[in-house]
Amino acid sequence: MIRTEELLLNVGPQHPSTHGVFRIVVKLDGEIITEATPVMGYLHRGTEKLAENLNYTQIIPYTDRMDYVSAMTNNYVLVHAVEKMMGLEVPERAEYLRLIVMELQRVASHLVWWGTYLLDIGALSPFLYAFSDRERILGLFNELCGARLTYNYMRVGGVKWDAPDGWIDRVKTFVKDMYVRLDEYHNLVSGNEIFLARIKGIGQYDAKTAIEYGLSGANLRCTGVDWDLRKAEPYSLYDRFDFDVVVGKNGDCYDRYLCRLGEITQSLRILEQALEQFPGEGETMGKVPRVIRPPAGEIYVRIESPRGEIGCHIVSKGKAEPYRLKFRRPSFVNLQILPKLLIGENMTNMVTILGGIDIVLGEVDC
Amino acid sequence: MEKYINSYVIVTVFLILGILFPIFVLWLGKQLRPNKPTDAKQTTYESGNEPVGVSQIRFNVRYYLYALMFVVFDVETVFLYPWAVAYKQMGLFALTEMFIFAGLLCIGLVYAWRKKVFRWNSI
Amino acid sequence: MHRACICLEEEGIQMEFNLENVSPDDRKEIERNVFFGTIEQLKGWARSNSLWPLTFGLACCAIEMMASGGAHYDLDRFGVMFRTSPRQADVMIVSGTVTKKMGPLLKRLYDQMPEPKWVIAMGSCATAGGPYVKSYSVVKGVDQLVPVDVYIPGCPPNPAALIYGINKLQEKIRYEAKTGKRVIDR
Amino acid sequence: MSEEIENKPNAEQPSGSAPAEPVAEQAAPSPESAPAEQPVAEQAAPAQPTAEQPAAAQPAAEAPRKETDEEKAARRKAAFEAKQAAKAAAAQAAAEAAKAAQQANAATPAASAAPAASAEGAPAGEPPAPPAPPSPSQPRLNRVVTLLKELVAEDAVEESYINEPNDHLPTLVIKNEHWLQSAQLFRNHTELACNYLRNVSGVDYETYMEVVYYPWNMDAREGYCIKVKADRELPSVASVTPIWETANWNEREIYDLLGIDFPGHPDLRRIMMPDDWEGHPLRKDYVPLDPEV
Repeated sequence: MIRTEELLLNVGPQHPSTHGVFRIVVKLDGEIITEATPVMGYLHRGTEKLAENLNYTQIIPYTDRMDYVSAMTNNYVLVHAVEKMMGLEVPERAEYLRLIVMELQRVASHLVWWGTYLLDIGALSPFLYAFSDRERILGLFNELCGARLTYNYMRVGGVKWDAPDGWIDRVKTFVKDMYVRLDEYHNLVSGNEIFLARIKGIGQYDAKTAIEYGLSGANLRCTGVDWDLRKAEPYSLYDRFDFDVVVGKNGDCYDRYLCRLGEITQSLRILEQALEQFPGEGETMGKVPRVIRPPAGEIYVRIESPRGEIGCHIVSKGKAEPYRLKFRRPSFVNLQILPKLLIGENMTNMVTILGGIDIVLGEVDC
Repeated sequence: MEKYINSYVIVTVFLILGILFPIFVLWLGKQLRPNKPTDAKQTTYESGNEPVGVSQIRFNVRYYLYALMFVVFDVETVFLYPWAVAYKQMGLFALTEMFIFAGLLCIGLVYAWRKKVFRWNSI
Repeated sequence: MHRACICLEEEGIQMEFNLENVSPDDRKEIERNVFFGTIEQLKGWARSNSLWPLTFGLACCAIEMMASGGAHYDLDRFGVMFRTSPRQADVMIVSGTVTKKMGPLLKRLYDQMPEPKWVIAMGSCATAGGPYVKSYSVVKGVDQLVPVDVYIPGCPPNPAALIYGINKLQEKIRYEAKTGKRVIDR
Repeated sequence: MSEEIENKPNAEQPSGSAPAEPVAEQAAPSPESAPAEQPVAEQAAPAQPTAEQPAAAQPAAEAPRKETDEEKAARRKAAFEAKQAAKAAAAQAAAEAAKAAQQANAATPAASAAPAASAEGAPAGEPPAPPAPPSPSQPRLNRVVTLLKELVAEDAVEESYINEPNDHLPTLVIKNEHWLQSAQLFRNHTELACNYLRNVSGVDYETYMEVVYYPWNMDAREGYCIKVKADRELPSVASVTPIWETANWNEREIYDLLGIDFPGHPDLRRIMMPDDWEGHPLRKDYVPLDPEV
């Protein structure tokens, strides 16, 4: 082998493929990556320190900005944790609204992932398809809670706003149209040989390493492990709907791609059933003391966000503010497998693998 | 005779225009745009942070071989163009001529193929 | 400033082509068809209509910037086309929270941009720290690092607000080209 | 208004003293005694908020309930004494309960001891709440405790209880020096086989530091919560990265934000903050250098 030196390269914070401010220092031999060390913290805003002197209702806007692509699931994990500590009862209608909104958010988040992932791989038009469909969901959210991205919608014990009249039917029409659009996505992209050549067999790992690295969400299910918190540990009303967990086989980028698109169809199925059973009336806010003061103690609650298992660990001293609040952020944990996957790949696959893991930097740096 | 000289005049006019026009456009650009060179602006851009490591390094020879093969066959196509335009008037002679030329290059191609220059990670 | 042949004159100095002895309605006719202006105005007009922003997406505002780049809000109508490298960018849209670790990098990227450059601070995080103003690791407002031209409030500002901000920047460029005075004299 | 302020310091004082007791101790009886305390606190709570947010609530609360101010103050004082007494009693009860639970765990089945402990804790305050039925995961907890006692060390488990609100998650507090061994036990033992580490979080209780691990058995679908304490000045907890790969970045983050050292970690560097950052921001006594910028 002819002796060649290695080029050290910064795929830096300001880079189109890093989905935000994430930097990888890559050692290149020609095109092959021999070593990759990720550097993070460029978006570390210290949410956990701020949360220590905010009461629980004030923390909810901060959870929106943590995983800003799927804000509803962050809201829910904090609110669910506090309700579990205080043993509060959430009225039926509020629980239904929460579930509908979370599943809509899952579809919107997967659309963002799908659009930007194909943009990374080189296909420019799917980005426009995905974002125009997502605009419809954002329109629905805008109607419901007045915001497009950071909703601040859920409260301890219920939800803030009731669904405006006619909103449920608009969601129904959206769900019907989305089915059609989803088939369009499949024939637009999923059969394309160039796309398959770029994605099949890249970034492959088996179930054991996935569990070893603590991955969760589509990154774990793509290796065949049937672990979806909505089915394994049903929270909210998920045990009332029948949907199946989309599981892949050989754990490469293509299976992660199919898992996530499959999850969109499952979310749409849940939405259909939830919209049927949506109770006509009922109040949206449970009986909650004016100052929310969970009893002293500790709790760790986890739910299924589009990126994986998001957990909320609260240590409370009986005061109105949490003594310590820690979020288990799926993107932060899923990212640990990146350096291992990049060894021996060439540079173009680095973008595919990074996009396949689907990270959001607000959540990685928290 | 005039027609003969005439065609050369056209060629020279095209030549002059071809040279003058880019120079004029570059000059116009230089006049219109502000020119404030600062040393911070000259630093190399590496997506935001200081460039780490040296960039002039010895990389694998396969890139050079690949480029060489490309240049050879690119020049071949440049010769084919004028031939393709006028081979009807030149008759059989030009045809055999071009076949010999292309044949030689094919031998070169087969040699490179056997030497596994085209397989990417052979070296 | 350079003389130009057709009715482009320097600021304030009238060309030899005097308009006094022309009758008022002819004058109105000329005004309607002929555009008088300086080269600076022409440059300002050209620059304002082809602003190429540097994709500098930091946090939630980046998703709104992408949404405004999408098909529904479509920034391309204003000649705004996202460029990834500072060398080919005119405007830097700082969308998201600037942390202290990101500060020097932002300053370096700003320096590496060629000269007619502007900065839009999108969102209340970039304007003044936003909800993270008490945090230990956030720079409270990007104007501590780079001179900012347009501030867009909102957290995140919806795409219509971003488009309004870009239009305001375009007006500012044309205004500065027309009067030669900077909008905020620095 | 003076009455409010005067009330505020001693309201502060008990909560100030509360963290002095080891919270784990207090967490144990508090779930049982919490319901007892709850009615007392409830009744004080409505009065409390007026003290808590004097400005906002004050005018509203003042206007309608002018005349009952005196009795309210009196009731608040009474409630305050009651709480004081309950806390003192709970403290000694907790002390005996812990000792009793310790031997009880080793010798007799803990099920009877647990209700006994909670029964003892309760009578001091309100009439004893009915002893909570033994939680479903109690046997699992005892199994783990006995396993740890045999295989790792006699005194490995400092404290073990069930965390009711967290759907009966068995929680153990393991000694710092035995932690690495017990982590290997959790990972490789056939019965426990927790191959998935869910969450690692560091907590700073002013008097000591604590790292909380949540291992999870992916096949049997059951998990535990393990807490390891470390002292405040030079906190150091054995790193479990060789056992669970997930802990790599989690520990780096805890080191970066809380300053807990993890010997045995492959490359312990700062992950979130810039490398030249002094101090660990998530500590309670952290003072930022340049608050204004």
